[in-house]
Amino acid sequence: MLAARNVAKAYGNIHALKGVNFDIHRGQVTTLFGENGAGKSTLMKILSGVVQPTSGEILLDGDPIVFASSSQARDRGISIIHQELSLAPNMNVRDNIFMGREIMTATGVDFAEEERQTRLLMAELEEDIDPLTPVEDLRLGQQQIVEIARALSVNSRILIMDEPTSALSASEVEVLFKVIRDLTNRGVSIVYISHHLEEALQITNHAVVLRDGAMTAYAERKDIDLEWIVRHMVGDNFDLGAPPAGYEKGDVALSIEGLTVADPGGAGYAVVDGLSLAVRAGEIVCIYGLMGAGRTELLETVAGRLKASAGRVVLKGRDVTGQSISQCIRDGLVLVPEDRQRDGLVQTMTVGRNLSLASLGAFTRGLFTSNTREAGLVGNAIRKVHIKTDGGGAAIGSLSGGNQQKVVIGKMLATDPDVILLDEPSRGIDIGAKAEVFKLLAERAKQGLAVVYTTSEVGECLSIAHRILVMRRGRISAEFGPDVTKEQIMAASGEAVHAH
Amino acid sequence: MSVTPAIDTKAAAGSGKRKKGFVELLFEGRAFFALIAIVVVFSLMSPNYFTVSNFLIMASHVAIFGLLAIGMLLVILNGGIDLSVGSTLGLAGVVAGFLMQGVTLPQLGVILYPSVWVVVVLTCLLGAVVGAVNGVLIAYLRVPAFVATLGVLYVARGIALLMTNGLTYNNLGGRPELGNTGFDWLGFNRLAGVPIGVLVLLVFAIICHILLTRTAFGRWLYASGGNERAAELSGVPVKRVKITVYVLSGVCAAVAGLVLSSQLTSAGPTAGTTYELTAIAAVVIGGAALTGGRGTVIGTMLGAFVIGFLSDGLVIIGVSAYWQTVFTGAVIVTAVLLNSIKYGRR
Amino acid sequence: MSVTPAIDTKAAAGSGKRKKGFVELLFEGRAFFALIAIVVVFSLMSPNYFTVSNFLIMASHVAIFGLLAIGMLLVILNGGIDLSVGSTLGLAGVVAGFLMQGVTLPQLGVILYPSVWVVVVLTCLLGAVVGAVNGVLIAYLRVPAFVATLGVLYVARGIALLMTNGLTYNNLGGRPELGNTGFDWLGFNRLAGVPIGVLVLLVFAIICHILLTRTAFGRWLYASGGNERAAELSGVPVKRVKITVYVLSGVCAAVAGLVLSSQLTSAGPTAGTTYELTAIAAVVIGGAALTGGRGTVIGTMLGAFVIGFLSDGLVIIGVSAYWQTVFTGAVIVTAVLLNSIKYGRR
Amino acid sequence: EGLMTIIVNDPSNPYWFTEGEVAKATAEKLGYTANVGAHKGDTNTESNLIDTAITNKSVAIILDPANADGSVGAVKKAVAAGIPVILVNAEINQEGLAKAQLVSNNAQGAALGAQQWVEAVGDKGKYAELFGNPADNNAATRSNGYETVLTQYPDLEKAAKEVADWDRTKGHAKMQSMLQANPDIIGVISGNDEMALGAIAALKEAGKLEQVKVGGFDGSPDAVAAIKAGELQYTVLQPVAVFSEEAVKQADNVIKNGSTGAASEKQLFDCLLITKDNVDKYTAPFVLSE
Ligand SMILES: Nc1ncnc2c1ncn2[C@@H]1O[C@H](COP(=O)(O)OP(=O)(O)OP(=O)(O)O)[C@@H](O)[C@H]1O
Ligand SMILES: Nc1ncnc2c1ncn2[C@@H]1O[C@H](COP(=O)(O)OP(=O)(O)OP(=O)(O)O)[C@@H](O)[C@H]1O
Ligand SMILES: O[C@@H]1[C@H](O)[C@H](O)CO[C@H]1O
Ligand SMILES: [Mg+2]
Ligand SMILES: [Mg+2]
Repeated sequence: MLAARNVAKAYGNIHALKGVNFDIHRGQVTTLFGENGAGKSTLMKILSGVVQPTSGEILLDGDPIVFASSSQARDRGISIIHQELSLAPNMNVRDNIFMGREIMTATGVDFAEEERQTRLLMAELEEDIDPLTPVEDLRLGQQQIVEIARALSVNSRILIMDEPTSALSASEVEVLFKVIRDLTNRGVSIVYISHHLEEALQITNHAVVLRDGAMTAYAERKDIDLEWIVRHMVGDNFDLGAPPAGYEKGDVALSIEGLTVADPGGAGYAVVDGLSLAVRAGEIVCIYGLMGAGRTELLETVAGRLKASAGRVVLKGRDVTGQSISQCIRDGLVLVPEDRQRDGLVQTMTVGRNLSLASLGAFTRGLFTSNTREAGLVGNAIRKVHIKTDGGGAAIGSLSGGNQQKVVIGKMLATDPDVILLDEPSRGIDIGAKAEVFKLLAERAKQGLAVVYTTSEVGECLSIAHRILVMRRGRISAEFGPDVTKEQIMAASGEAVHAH
Repeated sequence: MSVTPAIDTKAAAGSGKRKKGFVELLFEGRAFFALIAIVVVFSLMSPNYFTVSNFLIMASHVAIFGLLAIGMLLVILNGGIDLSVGSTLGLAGVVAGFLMQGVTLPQLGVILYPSVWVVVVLTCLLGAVVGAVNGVLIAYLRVPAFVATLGVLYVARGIALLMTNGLTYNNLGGRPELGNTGFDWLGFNRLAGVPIGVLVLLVFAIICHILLTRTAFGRWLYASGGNERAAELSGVPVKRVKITVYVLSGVCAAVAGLVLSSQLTSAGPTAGTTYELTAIAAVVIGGAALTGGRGTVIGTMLGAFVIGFLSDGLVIIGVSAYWQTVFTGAVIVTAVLLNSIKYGRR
Repeated sequence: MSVTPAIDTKAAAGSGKRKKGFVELLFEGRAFFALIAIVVVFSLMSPNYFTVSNFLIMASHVAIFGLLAIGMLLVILNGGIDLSVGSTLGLAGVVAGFLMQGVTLPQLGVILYPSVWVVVVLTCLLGAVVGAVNGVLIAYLRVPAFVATLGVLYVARGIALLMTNGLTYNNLGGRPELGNTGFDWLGFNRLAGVPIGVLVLLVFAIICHILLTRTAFGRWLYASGGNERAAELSGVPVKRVKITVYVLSGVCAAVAGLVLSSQLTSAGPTAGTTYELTAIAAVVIGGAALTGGRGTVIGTMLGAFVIGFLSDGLVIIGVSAYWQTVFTGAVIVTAVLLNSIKYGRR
Repeated sequence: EGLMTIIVNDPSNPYWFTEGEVAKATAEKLGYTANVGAHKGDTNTESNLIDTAITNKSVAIILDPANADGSVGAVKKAVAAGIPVILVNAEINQEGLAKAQLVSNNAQGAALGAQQWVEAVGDKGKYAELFGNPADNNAATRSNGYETVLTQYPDLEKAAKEVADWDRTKGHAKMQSMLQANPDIIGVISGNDEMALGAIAALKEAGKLEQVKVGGFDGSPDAVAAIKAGELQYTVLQPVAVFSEEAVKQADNVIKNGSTGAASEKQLFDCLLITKDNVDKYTAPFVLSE
């Protein structure tokens, strides 16, 4: 139906795409795999009219076509869910869904009809979101649902989904897949991008692998498995690693005692409810939970951003409850936040300045910062965290999503912490990058770093963690060793175990 | 500029629940309590304050700033700012005055006396042109709004001065034999006891309220002010929206210029100097966020009334001009502050 | 307000490559070419323009706006705005004038004549206090910067008027027998032929440049202006940074007030009215983004010089006051526009 | 002959506009080139304009000072640079700097106006006053002049006084509010014509122009038209056209002979009353032919 022929795209010196051919088949799901920065999002933006290719052409039903804008593409039946959320936070769900294609009557916008359709969409997605809620009051995952609902509401022939599930819970993903199957049955074509490889394998009919802006492999579902994807993506087959061993864990580095956090929205219940946890130096702890389990609030409270209503946080034997974020960082307790765009990166600063932001003290002598020392620190961070960039001076916006995430992690690791808390560190990064991040964490753990990370992907629990905690409604509902099964974890989280 | 999300969320009728009544909307406006307080305090201090005739006069003063503030609200919802409105007001008055004196066409040897309605239309057109200049500079030439409109502030003022050579046009009344009477009607007459200027403000406020809450354009404006990229990707013609708001702001300023010069029955080139700050203050006191996407017409009107009722009240109770300055500042801050406290911190 | 990302990325030395030389920095400033053009045009039009003495005089005029602009740059880098600087300038001058007249302590029955340095320090302190009020309102009470500083604009001006009852302090020279001479030294004397005001500007610009490029505070400021949440999570004390920039802006305004009143050997309560707009224009012409996080001292200085050299040049060639207004507006827009064209569209 | 720099306050007020135009025309007639600058009441702008006059090697400066105290420094600077300065319209509070200070006799004019005002309004009832920009000495001088005359009538009560900064729009708004507080006033006395014209518009709108009589000050063309229309009772003409011309002539004298030729530095020019009786003698802006 829709096809790209020899499409190339360059951003200045960066060749994001180097002559790619890509076909979309009617009523089928085509999945696009590739490392961070491979060019997946770029290709999709070209197919949906958001950006124009530097060379090559787009064929719609066999005829060459040029989309000047995304609304033109939408009018021809192509819609897209963007990787980075594109919602207006000041408007409600209904208005976001019908943004730019309001339903009109003689007397103005037909809000009643829009609201009715929004309710239907929410019902279809089995999500209990009121159409009149302002989008900024929604959790990230719910915002992603809204984004999906908007794309669905167009009734397009071709639906492109660029990492639609990065913030969704397993049950939400399950609903989405049901919807996708429905759509394909009705003849709608889907392009699907995800770094959750196993998940994607559940629904795909075809797989395409991109690597460094070129297509490296194409196959039908029957011919592919996880190993095949990973091999073509990164040229190697590897897993997310195993818990590091062969060293003595140290004393308790971080101890959380009876921590309670009131809901910041003021709803009255506790998002973190009398939770206790001790982590030893060199230990890696994974916290699994569904969205809304309270993981973000837990980590943000420990790191000094939110105020606890009860309980203590003890760092290396010292009570640090209620300390400021900067004091925590100085004491060796750091947080890598969940939402890198909003909380992680300063878009107006370069890669290097972002990396050095949390460790200014390390290269300040007296009153002044030292450029050479800073360059050393930045160079080190880029190397250690494997950031794909042409140097510390590059603009942060020129990095792919995954590499931006690595900058946020690299920034906190550069402070040389004793305890690092990572909130969904693998969100939106490719399997290679994920493995690198985990390897890095494992190495640092061996040197005595205490690591706590959260994840919504069960597979990631079973990688480097020595201990796996499951969080549910603000409490720890279960604790496992590394030999647990996925099903056990999911059962403890309150999630229905679905057949894979 | 900093915003206070907790509040704005609730104040933004643009994204609002449908079943909110007018009273609720009032209460949500930042400025409502400040306005009540002002009316109560001054009514206690002077027996002349709480009278229908005083409210009507004060409302006719508010009309000028209110019209500017409506245009400013649209621009601010878009995430922009329009510093040129005061100058546009002055230029519009001068151009109206010029047209009322008769336009000499030397080639034809005739003097045309356009009728008042023609003058009104041409003046609004002028406002639209000034706004379009702002809009093109900002949307297409990507000059930051602050700079573009600051430049136009100076240029429009300079043109007004050059046109009149610094002098003021008098005699805007027109003459019956020329068929161009009626200009002072706008400023002098009353319908059912209400000054025409106030009615003009009311009409503009209602139109703008409907525009924002009932039309696709209103949605587009809130969307592009809230997240321009997202709006563009959704097919909102963001550039067109941007130009339109500046054009509308220019038209509002031109109408304010017409009302003001008909109230004074004269048009001077320096009219409206620094009014832009007052208009912005009204919009912000009314709960709009300077970052765009949040704000309502009702809030803005309340903001304009807070400023107008305060400054007139201070005159009525006879406070010295210097204290008037101090109070104005204090009330601007307090009106916004009270509100933060009311809704609590996030 | 709209920004032009493609440009700002390159113009922002704050986030820049490390090995950029001074000349390169100059070229990256938006205003450099505008400044060259202005100097060339006026030099061709008047023989008196391109002389050392004129450049020094013009520079001493720029000093006032330049000092305000430096403070404003810090605030704008933080994503804020400070409308109160003009009023603070006026208030600072008046307070300095008041102190120079001698402070009567009625209980003790003595009149204290503080020496000039004490006056300077106290005046700077006053500027800091005004800035701190802004800062607390904005950082802790979460009043939007535009509103808070607009309120303080009125309050500070009102206080200055109340203090002097509208009149102007004269005789700031002090008297040798009271040991408080030397105030006019700031405004009248020269070191190596350079007016003291220019040297003060130079010192402030250098300190501020170092502050921004070489200290942790500078990094904090760029970071919190670029993304406050991210900065906070990286351990930046964002509230402290915010208050500090308003305090520094207040101090800069106070120093500008001192320089101005010593240049004029008098201090009036209306000094500095509307100077905030000029200061903001200088910062924006100098390439800073009003959304925060982007801008340099060199750019801001170029912006201030563009405005100052232009307005003095227009006077020197004898352009009428009305045309001066038009040209000022046109140049402000063109300076920013040229730059957009230079770096091309995205 | 050289450049004569003329600095006026704000040419958007017809008064200052005439001041600048007359001075310029006179200077050009005497063979000088002339630049007209405007400081708009800001002493800093004024000081900058003086600096440029020095840069431009002006042979003389005609200055309408921005502030009686605040302009002293700027005049000193010009004098130090060897340029003769002639002040017009407003004074500075220091003698011996400027070669001459030519101003209208504001005290005399105010007394003249106040007497005429009593004649038009009567000597019994409440009245309101519009006050000019407080930074300008003339505002207080005129107000004091009014006060001196009007306090002689014990039955006249000043019910309100508002600052309207010489501005018509402000005069209009302040008048409307004062009317609310004092609906029973019978007269308005204004520091200048612009504010008076604003008050007239407000009174007209309130339908009270019959009841409330207004008096102005300046003798501006608009005020004269209002007198003809019967809306303004009188205005006090400041002979700005006369003393502007005289100022340039004295500057010319200083350049050519080293002295102004006048007896003293301060020279007061008496103001003239314009009422509907002599309004026909108003032949040009700010000129009343005797
Ligand atoms: N606007 C842009 N300007 C410059 N370079 C860009 C731009 N957008 C993308 N790139 C570059 O193009 C390349 C491809 O990016 P793209 O976002 O398509 O990767 P991706 O495969 O979607 O990665 P991810 O899995 O991390 O989302 C990257 O190197 C990226 O840095
Ligand atoms: N017991 C509860 N009842 C209702 N809502 C809850 C409850 N607990 C949490 N929530 C909601 O979920 C939010 C907490 O989500 P949080 O981000 O802390 O979870 P998380 O485990 O980090 O999930 P994720 O990061 O995957 O979104 C709260 O703001 C609240 O709105
Ligand atoms: O004397 C003049 C005139 O009255 C003018 O109208 C305002 O300023 C004063 O100085
Ligand atoms: Mg991508
Ligand atoms: Mg979370």
